[in-house]
Amino acid sequence: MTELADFGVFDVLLALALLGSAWRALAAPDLFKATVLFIVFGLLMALAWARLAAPDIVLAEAAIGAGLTGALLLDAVGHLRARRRAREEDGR
Amino acid sequence: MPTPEAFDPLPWLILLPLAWATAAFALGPGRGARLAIAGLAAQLALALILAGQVLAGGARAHAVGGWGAPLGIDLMVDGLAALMLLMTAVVALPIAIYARGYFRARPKGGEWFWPLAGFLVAALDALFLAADLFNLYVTLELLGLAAVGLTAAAGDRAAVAAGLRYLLATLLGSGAYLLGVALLYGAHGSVSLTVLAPAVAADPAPAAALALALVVAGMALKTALFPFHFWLPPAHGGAASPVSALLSALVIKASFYLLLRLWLDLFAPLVSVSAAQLLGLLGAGAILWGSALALVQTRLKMLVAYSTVAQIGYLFLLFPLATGVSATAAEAAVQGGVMQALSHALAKAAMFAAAGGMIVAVGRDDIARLGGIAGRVPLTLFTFGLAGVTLMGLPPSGGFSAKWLLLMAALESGQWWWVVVMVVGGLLAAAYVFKVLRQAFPPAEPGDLVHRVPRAMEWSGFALAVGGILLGLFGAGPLALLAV
Amino acid sequence: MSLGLFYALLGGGLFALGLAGLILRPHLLAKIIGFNVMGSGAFLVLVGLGSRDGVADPVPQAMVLTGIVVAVAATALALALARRLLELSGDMVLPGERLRPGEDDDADA
Amino acid sequence: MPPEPVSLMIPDAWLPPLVVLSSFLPGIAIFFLNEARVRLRVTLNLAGALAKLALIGVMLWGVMHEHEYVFRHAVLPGVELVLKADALALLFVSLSAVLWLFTTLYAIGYLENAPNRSRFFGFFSVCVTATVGVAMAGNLFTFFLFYELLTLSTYPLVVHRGTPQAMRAGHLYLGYTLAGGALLLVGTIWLYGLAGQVDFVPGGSLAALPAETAGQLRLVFALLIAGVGVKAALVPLHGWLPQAMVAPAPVSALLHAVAVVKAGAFGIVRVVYEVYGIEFAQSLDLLTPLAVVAAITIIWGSLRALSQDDLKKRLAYSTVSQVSYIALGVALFGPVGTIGGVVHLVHQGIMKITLFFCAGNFAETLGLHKVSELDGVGRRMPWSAAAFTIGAFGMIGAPPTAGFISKWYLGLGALEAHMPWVLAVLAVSTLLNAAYFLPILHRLWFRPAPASWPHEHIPARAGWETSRLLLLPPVATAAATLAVGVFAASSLSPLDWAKLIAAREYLRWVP
Amino acid sequence: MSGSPGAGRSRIVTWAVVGLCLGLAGALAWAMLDLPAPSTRLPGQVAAQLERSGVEHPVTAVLLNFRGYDTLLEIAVLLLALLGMLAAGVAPRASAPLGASSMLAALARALAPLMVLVAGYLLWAGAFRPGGAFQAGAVLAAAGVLLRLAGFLPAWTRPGAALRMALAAGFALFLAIAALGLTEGALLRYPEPSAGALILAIESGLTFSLGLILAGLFLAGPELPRREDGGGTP
Repeated sequence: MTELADFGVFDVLLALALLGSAWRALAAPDLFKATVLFIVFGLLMALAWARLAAPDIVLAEAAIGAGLTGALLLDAVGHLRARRRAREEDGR
Repeated sequence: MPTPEAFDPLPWLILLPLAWATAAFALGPGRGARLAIAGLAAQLALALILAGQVLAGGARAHAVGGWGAPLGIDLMVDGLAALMLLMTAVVALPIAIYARGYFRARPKGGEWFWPLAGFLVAALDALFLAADLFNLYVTLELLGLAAVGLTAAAGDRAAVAAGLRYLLATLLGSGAYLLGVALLYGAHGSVSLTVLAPAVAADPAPAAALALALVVAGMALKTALFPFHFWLPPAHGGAASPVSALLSALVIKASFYLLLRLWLDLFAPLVSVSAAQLLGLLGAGAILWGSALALVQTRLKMLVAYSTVAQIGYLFLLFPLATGVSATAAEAAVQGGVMQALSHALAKAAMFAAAGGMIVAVGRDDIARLGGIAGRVPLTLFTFGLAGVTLMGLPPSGGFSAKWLLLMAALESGQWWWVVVMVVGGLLAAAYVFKVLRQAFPPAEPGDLVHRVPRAMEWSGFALAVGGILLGLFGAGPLALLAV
Repeated sequence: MSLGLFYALLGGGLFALGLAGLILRPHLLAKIIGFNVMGSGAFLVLVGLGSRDGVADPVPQAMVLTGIVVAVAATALALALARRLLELSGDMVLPGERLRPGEDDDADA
Repeated sequence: MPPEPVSLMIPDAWLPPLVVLSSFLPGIAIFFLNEARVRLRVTLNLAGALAKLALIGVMLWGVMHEHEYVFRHAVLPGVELVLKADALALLFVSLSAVLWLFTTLYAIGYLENAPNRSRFFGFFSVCVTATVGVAMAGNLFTFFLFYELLTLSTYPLVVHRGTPQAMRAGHLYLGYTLAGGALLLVGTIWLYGLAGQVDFVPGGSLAALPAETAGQLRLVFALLIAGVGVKAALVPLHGWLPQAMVAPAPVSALLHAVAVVKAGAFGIVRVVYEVYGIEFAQSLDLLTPLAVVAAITIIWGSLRALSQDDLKKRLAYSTVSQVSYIALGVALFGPVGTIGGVVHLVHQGIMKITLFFCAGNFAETLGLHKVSELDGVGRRMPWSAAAFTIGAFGMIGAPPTAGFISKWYLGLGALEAHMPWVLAVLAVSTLLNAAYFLPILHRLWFRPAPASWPHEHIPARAGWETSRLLLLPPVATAAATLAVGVFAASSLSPLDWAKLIAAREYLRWVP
Repeated sequence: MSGSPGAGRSRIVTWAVVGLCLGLAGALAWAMLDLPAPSTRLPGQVAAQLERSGVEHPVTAVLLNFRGYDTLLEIAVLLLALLGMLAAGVAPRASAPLGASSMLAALARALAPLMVLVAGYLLWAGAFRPGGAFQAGAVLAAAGVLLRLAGFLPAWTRPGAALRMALAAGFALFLAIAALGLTEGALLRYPEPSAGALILAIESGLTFSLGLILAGLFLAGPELPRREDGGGTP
């Protein structure tokens, strides 16, 4: 049975970073920025899982939580931008 | 307990729809109708066998993987679960027959109907059989995604928006539920209902109370209880008619079932009269507000969808009528609430089926244009009327039995205010049902074409409506099963 | 306070934060991000509380793995629908909601 | 050993449901019938009506020979569907079955070549099914069930023509009756909560309840009477009835004579006699208020009838007035009043159906709808006019018609109950009846006929003033109006049956 | 949120939601700080039964044996998400979205086999250390996306029969093994000596199908709005 590491300053900093990146990802009006911040949030989550002695979740979070979800979100932002560009060109 | 040799239909109720859904997916777009109908017929037989076994041998569990709770996951069937499984099979089979005719008449949105419907039915069965909070979460998500897929399948702007709204609502609901489960796991170290129930009773920690609040909120959102009903009318009113029927008849019952089960069982030591009254108050709001909005709709299917909002309200009157009252009143209230769930399933499926038939007949979804229906598709109109009888709570119908039991519980426990709500709700239901029926009697306007409606559509809806009536005449059987 | 409990508390905060974002932000992408943050919060509570006595518990870890996959499935479906909505209506907003000024704009545009 | 009835093959318990099904099954079959299948539809209709009469005949015979016809089916825990053919039920069942036969014949003639006949006759049959169910209901639950079925099945008949006026009338009808049904439901469930399931039994069964429930029982009584009072058209719950006269004439006959208002009045009889019990109702001081309401209705209906020029509307207000004689008889505490009220259930039906048939004949044959247009019709349509005259005299209460018998017993009953003011009500009502019927008779017989009938639909042919199916039913019911009056003393008369009922209700009563 | 309220939403609603969320956070903290000692602890039970599970890594044991039923339904959820996307009527992508970029093709040729190898390792490793079907599937999915972008794989939007079979195969295999368990007396009950082999079979099937499904989630979305002058295909 895996024992958890001790509680330390690193955890507090990580928590603050998680809350901060989540806040920024949710508050940013620019959706590209929001998406990038969300990916950062995902990677920080992976660190948190590591602290919680959950290496399987670390892999899953990095590959799926941050990776795949992030890619999907970026793709959607790409759509939004392409759409706007198309609209601007039509308007011209 | 059946002998080991006896056939156990329990796991098959989940495996079978999963199997035909997967096969229908592999078969490809628009294929799989016959497979689905055969599968659902078998499922009805399985549900009947299981109900018979439960009636004879009592509740029982099935340890998946052979491990048993709390390490493994248990499936559990008791009278209530068996009833819900029966309800699912009884409603889904005619709707499948209906859908086959419907998607032949208008193929739009039917490409992936069969695999999606299969997963939906599997999710329902899995949910009704689950005895593990986290497993329930997975089934909830399975159900939610299947329902959203079906909603959005019409593919137009309104359908996609409705699907998205539905998806966000359902995800929010299951998110709240999951947090509640996390708290319970944290507090008591298990997600098995059988293990948790005594633990919660022994030490009702604040975490459990908060979990109760989260689960109630999440399920209220998923059941579209007023004022969380915003997502339901566009989703149920905008989808293809067979989809509307499945969603309104069955899907919202799943989250209600979950809430009822946890309220009566796991959270019984925690629930308070004031929480129950609050749920009842929201139910009353649903009845009045939903009915009022149904009355002002100009589109037929939106009217039926708002009727669902209203009918959900009756389900939630169960909670104040069953909490903190005498045992007889509580029993009547639970019986009434379950009866309402069953009869609404039959009646609302029939009503959406009939509405779909009428729309096919006149070619548009507009109440004002229903003139001439009475002469041209009388069976479909009759179906609508019979379903309306159940929704109005008029005898002899399942809706009437439900209302009778709920009124009985209200008078027995001296809560006359719910009596007023139910009576007014019944009259409002009559108002919106007859709003449709009276449009159908005047002759068609010149130039209005009335198309033929496939017979499979007319008769399958009619069978459901008759089911709603028969439930009223033979309600003693289901209630005997419920008592197990 | 144990490490598990600390992260569980953090999870609670993240859940509330994501919930607020999901409800308040009108843009669908922001709502989807909110849902994911909310889910991560719930997962942290599950694993954190499960290991609050200092022993890692594989059961909630497995549950969270399941949860992550479910969440990505839901996210993918939501995004596909949102993109479809964009295609049909020109916006990634549900009918009845309005973007705030500046939203869905490139900050540098 | 009592002799075996004819129904050797059928268990006694199955006869009541069979009577119900005898019109329900043909009704459903007709509903799905193609419009053009006239012959099959008529066959189904008549087969149902005759089968019902035959079954009722068996039961009448059986009840005289002390057979019990009770059917029970548990619908919910503690709630049973009970169909029971007792003396009171058979009185009403026989009335509605016989009149249904006449009305069906009349309707076949009336609706010849009209559209949507399958729908009409389908609901028509369901409507009679509901009436029979109301009559044979063995407890309040069953009564309520068929009472609401009656509401639902009559609505399509009221709006049958689909005109805006008909839709409005239907709306009003539904509003009143569904609201009434809701009151009845609450009252019923309340009573079930207090006393459990109480079957209808002679003498009632609530007297055994503890004294402190008296207040609740009074409230329940008010709910129940208000619930059935809507259909019985008690003032001020009568508003729907005059509006509903836009329906086709056979439907009016159904509403006024066979089914709807009768179901309401019958409900009052059941609630007072067989739920509460007449003595218990008296001990709760419930009878006098009921009598007052009935008296007001009698006078108010007659007054309103006076000023109506539309013939069917005048008849409708007349119904408001006449049906309350039944309620009045019930409210008179004593067996003689009971006899008057119960027998009027039958008498009013026969007389009023005659009047509506005739009004329908005037409208269908000559296109006449208003009282002021009826000048000289007696010469063009002597048979219909004669039938109308008999019916009108019956309503006024002139001997030897059925109406005389009713009023005679009601008057005696008032004296017996020491309520002399009721006599005054009866007298005033009779004067008003005369005031609104005699002018019609005057026009029919003593005013000159116009030179031509501009709206004549059905020409006189081969000595028949109108089509045969329209003429025979009113003539037959007019003859019955005279017969039940003239032969009131016979052992087969409704009066004799009413005496039997009164004797059972007052079994334990010592004056 | 950034203090400015939404344009279409009143300030009161915004602050009510913020208040609600703060209240929720507070209530959660309060509840978590006042937890009873759990009456059940599962880590011990997992460890005790690990031997019988057929794998050595506890999380994999939970995922595919003790709570394998959850995982079965979870795969259905994934398949369902893809189905939902297909049902919502996504427009088919052009056959080679990025055109015949030889660079990309070369990259894909070089990387894809490597990624398959990594996936295979993750799958195999899952039996006794972190890793397993999901992580392996994710890597495969990335390979799939790459191959698709390079034009080596057919479109997902209207998957052909072969692709549909491949997408469903992993789940179908899992389902079949679950049903096979009924001969042992319970759903998903593995005969003990072959538990490890069966789990490996399930995981292999899953890795393959999951890779396709996850790639599908990415690739089945609607087409970018295309323009005539863009570098894309017509």
